[in-house]
Amino acid sequence: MALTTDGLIDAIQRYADAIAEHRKLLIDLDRAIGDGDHGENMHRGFKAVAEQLEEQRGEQPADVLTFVAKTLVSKVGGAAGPLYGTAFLRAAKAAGDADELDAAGVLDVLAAGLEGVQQRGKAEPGDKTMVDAWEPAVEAGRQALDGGSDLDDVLRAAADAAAQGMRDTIPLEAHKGRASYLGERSKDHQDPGATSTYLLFAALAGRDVSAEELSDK
Amino acid sequence: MALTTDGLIDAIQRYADAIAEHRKLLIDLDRAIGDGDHGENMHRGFKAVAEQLEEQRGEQPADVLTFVAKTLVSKVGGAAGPLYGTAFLRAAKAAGDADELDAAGVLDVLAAGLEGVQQRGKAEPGDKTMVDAWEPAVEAGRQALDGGSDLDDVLRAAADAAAQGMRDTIPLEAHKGRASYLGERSKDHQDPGATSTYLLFAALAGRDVSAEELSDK
Amino acid sequence: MKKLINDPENVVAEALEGIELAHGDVVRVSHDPAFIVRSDAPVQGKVGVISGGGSGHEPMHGGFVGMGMLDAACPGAVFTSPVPDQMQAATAAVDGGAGVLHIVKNYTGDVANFEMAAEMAEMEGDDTRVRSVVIDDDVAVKDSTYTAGRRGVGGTVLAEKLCGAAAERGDDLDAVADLCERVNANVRSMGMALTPCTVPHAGEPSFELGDDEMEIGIGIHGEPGRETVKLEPADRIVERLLEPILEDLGASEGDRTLLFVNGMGGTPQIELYIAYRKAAKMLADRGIEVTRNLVGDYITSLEMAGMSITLLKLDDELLELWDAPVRTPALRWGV
Amino acid sequence: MKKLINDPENVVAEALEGIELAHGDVVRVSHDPAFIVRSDAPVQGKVGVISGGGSGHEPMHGGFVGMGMLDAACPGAVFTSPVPDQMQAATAAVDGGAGVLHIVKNYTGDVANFEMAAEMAEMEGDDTRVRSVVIDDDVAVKDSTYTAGRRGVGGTVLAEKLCGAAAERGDDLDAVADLCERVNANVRSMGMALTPCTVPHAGEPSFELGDDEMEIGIGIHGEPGRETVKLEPADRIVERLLEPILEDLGASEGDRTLLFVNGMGGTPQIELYIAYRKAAKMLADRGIEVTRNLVGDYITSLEMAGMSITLLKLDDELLELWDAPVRTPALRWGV
Ligand SMILES: Nc1ncnc2c1ncn2[C@@H]1O[C@H](COP(=O)(O)OP(=O)(O)O)[C@@H](O)[C@H]1O
Ligand SMILES: Nc1ncnc2c1ncn2[C@@H]1O[C@H](COP(=O)(O)OP(=O)(O)O)[C@@H](O)[C@H]1O
Ligand SMILES: [Mg+2]
Ligand SMILES: [Mg+2]
Ligand SMILES: [Mg+2]
Ligand SMILES: [Mg+2]
Repeated sequence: MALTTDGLIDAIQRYADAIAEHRKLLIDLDRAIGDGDHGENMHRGFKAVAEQLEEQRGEQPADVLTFVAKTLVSKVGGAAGPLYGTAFLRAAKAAGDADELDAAGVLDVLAAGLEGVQQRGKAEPGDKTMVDAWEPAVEAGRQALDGGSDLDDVLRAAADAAAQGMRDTIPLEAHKGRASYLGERSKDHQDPGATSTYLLFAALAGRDVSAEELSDK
Repeated sequence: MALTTDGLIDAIQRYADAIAEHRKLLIDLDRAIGDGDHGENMHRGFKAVAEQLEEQRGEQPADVLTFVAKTLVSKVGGAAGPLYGTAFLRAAKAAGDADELDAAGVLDVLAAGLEGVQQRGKAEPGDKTMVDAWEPAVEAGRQALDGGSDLDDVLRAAADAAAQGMRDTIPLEAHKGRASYLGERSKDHQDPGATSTYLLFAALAGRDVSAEELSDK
Repeated sequence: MKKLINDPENVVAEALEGIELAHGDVVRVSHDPAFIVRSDAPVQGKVGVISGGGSGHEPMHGGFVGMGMLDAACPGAVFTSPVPDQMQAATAAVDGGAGVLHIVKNYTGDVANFEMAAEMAEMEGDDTRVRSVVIDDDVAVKDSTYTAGRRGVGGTVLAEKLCGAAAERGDDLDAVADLCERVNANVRSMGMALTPCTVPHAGEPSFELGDDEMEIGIGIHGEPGRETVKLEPADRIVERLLEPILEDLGASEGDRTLLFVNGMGGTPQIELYIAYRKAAKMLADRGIEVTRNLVGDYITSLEMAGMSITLLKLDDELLELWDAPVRTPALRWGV
Repeated sequence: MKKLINDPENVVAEALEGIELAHGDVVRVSHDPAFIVRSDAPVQGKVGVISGGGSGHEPMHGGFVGMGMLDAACPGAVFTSPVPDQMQAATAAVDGGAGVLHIVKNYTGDVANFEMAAEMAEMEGDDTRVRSVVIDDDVAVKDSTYTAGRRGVGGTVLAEKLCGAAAERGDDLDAVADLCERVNANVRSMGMALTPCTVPHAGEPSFELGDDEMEIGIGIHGEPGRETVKLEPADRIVERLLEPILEDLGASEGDRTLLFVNGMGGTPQIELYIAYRKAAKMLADRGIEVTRNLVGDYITSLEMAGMSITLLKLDDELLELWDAPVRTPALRWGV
């Protein structure tokens, strides 16, 4: 099994739906330790993506990823826009001119995305950012791949690790992003960006996520 | 029995105390149909009066009334300042150079005060202003006097009528003052100025008034 | 009650100290009796223009003292008109020999205190010529001789600017006072509130309002309005305010106007511009030209959220006076 | 949520329409990508100065576009930094051949988006010279390379005025950018809130606060502060803000300063002057001269009640640049 353009488009559509569904929850997480716009930002971006997503069928995966990147960069703003935008740009580069991506190819794409986020945002694991979901996801995917798993299992492993990484942000004190201004007070809250990153990996794994699973309450 | 300078000073002190005690209640009445300052305005004025009131002992009643008038005019502001200020000014004029006032003299002084309020404010009975307490008080005092009552009874009759006049403002629609801006919505509230006027007549009659008696609740 | 104050008793006095410290280049402050006066007063041979009213409406009036606008302003306690002593002293301080105009907002207290100031001055044999003009531009209140009449609201700001400019160019007292009456005849306002405000010494909000309600037809003293209605989109609210203004003012196609969208104190500027946009469009639709405008917090009710709209019909002279240089803490151009 | 808006989605777009209608004499508005640009841009031979950031801080930045200050401003969604397309387009619109300075407030999003704009311009072979200066003046946040660093707050307003004046007098790009860094090195700020604010698309207050509590060390995005403490008198609150500023800035006897007391949007002006009074006294006690000042709402958080204090050390050049003529919707003098 491999990830085709159609499969990629379906996953992105699933992600856009998840963002729309959980917009308010992401806003509330961001109200607690940020400025209350993460859900709105992501929703603005992925609504714009969804509007032209179908037109991308027939293109290569890299083209789809580039389209998503450019749309995010020009619609989202805030921290999330450049971070996810750069992630998708790097992912597109990693996808090269392949018509479809096997498990190793998908993992390269995801790792490139993480690299993009880190290069743009300079955050390390433990800083209480989206990196805390993204990094363990790529790591778990890599281990699954190395252990001989197929694409579905690799993506499942990545999504599980992203979920865990998201939850693990709760006790952390933020060192990057807006939450860092709160110092100690940023503890005991789940990072909104880590939450939207888990939703991304969940969408790639074909998984629908409930509000209960996302909430830090 | 007659009203001496000392008796007048005691009554004014009693009034100043009553205003201090019911400051918040007058504010709340004014918040409902005005701008919430009547209690503060009156308190500012009568606090200043009380501070120099004792110095007036030995003067004539007219001097005491003039002192009160000038203090109110220069401390109170708002509608109440010129209205009560003019009332006391006229009252002083009516007191002439008498050393003490008998029942008829007191009634002339009170009637002159009412005249001052009306000349300054152009309000008629029924307009939902302090005139609605002041006018029946003078009227009832006049009837008591005509019926042969002594000063105490004249002042008691006046205070009773002022209380009734105050309560009778509740159903009225205001036609003067700030409450008139509310039109119909000014109904079902007791006029703050009528309330402070009742307190004045109560103080003259040597009467302490409870919050329950003043409240329109 | 949440306020950046020390003691409710000292709010006005301490704010005056702050104004004195911040704007010593433009104004001087007298503390007892309290008034703010332009630093070069009295200006010899110029008509003095003064105003006054309760505090809590800042920048009005103190923020409008300076070259080309007011010569002095008398601040009362919060929402309480000042006392005659202040007006008398301010009048004396700005009297440059050409007389003094009192611009008075139409409230029982303001009118009565200015009236008493004039009477007292007369009794004391003061021979300064004073004319008083009462501003009553609020169409939310029915005008009638049997009531207190219309309130003076946003139009006051415009009258102060225009009369200040006329005095500055050398008009005599009657000319400046007549101009003030002309401005008052050509200006109408109406306001609304999303929230009440809290007078420091009262300590509680001036009225109660549901989460989905607003007050239409408010004044500037935190009093409730003519009616409480359900919250509506900004565009509809603007219609509710501007339509009665247009009707009462009799503005029609081809008229030139000054459109003034005023914040009540707690309204984000972004919202005022949304309202301005709708008001400007309504006027454009009717062929009425918005020749000048003013958008911002100029006559406020403490921290109240809400706005008022004021429309002034302009002619060549008013336009010239509006554009004339002004230098006050709150309004400044041409210098 | 009570706001004078039509639809949370259209808040910024409709406000831009309003600004365009109200200030067409000073600025033009591009709607897609959204930016406000001075009406005579590009000014040939002059360094262009642009800034941008989330909306909800009005008048910053759009209200500062005009002669002597910004050439253009890019408004993002409420509290969300604008996108690179806006910055690229604004940069192109103000490029008069002498290069363009980007004044960026230090937030992850603002910095990253301006960075991407520069990268994209480079990739597209655009040869406009651009320099970026990041403002980070908020002493409530500890400065460290391991964190996001200090926020850019009130100092930004002053930097925009001073750099705009330098560009206007003909300084080249490096001179204007170096000046911007110098301003940033000499300015410090700190803020506090009495109430939260409500972002239109969030619909709920940005944080919860007891009736007797306040937030100390807030930024300008409605985020909670460093700590929640019990409400105190204004004078004590001013001490809480100004003392860390003085310590961090190392201001001492004989220094000349600009004292800027800023309202967060819902603070009555009367309260700002009470605070200004205390701040000015504290500086006088330390022998620090307040040579210039600014009091009012210039960098806000929607309708939040609260204030920030900003102190800038002045020298002769900064003083001259501060006094230079400016003509924008929100700041105007000398013209
Ligand atoms: N330097 C960074 N590196 C990685 N992620 C970051 C960084 N800064 C912020 N983020 C992420 O961005 C999220 C906030 O995004 P968003 O609310 O859309 O932007 P803003 O903070 O500008 O309002 C945070 O929850 C965090 O996960
Ligand atoms: N024209 C008037 N004639 C008589 N009394 C009046 C008039 N206008 C107002 N008042 C009285 O003044 C009272 C309000 O006084 P106050 O609150 O001190 O002044 P303000 O209305 O200026 O805030 C009203 O309750 C009313 O009784
Ligand atoms: Mg955010
Ligand atoms: Mg009152
Ligand atoms: Mg009053
Ligand atoms: Mg944001």
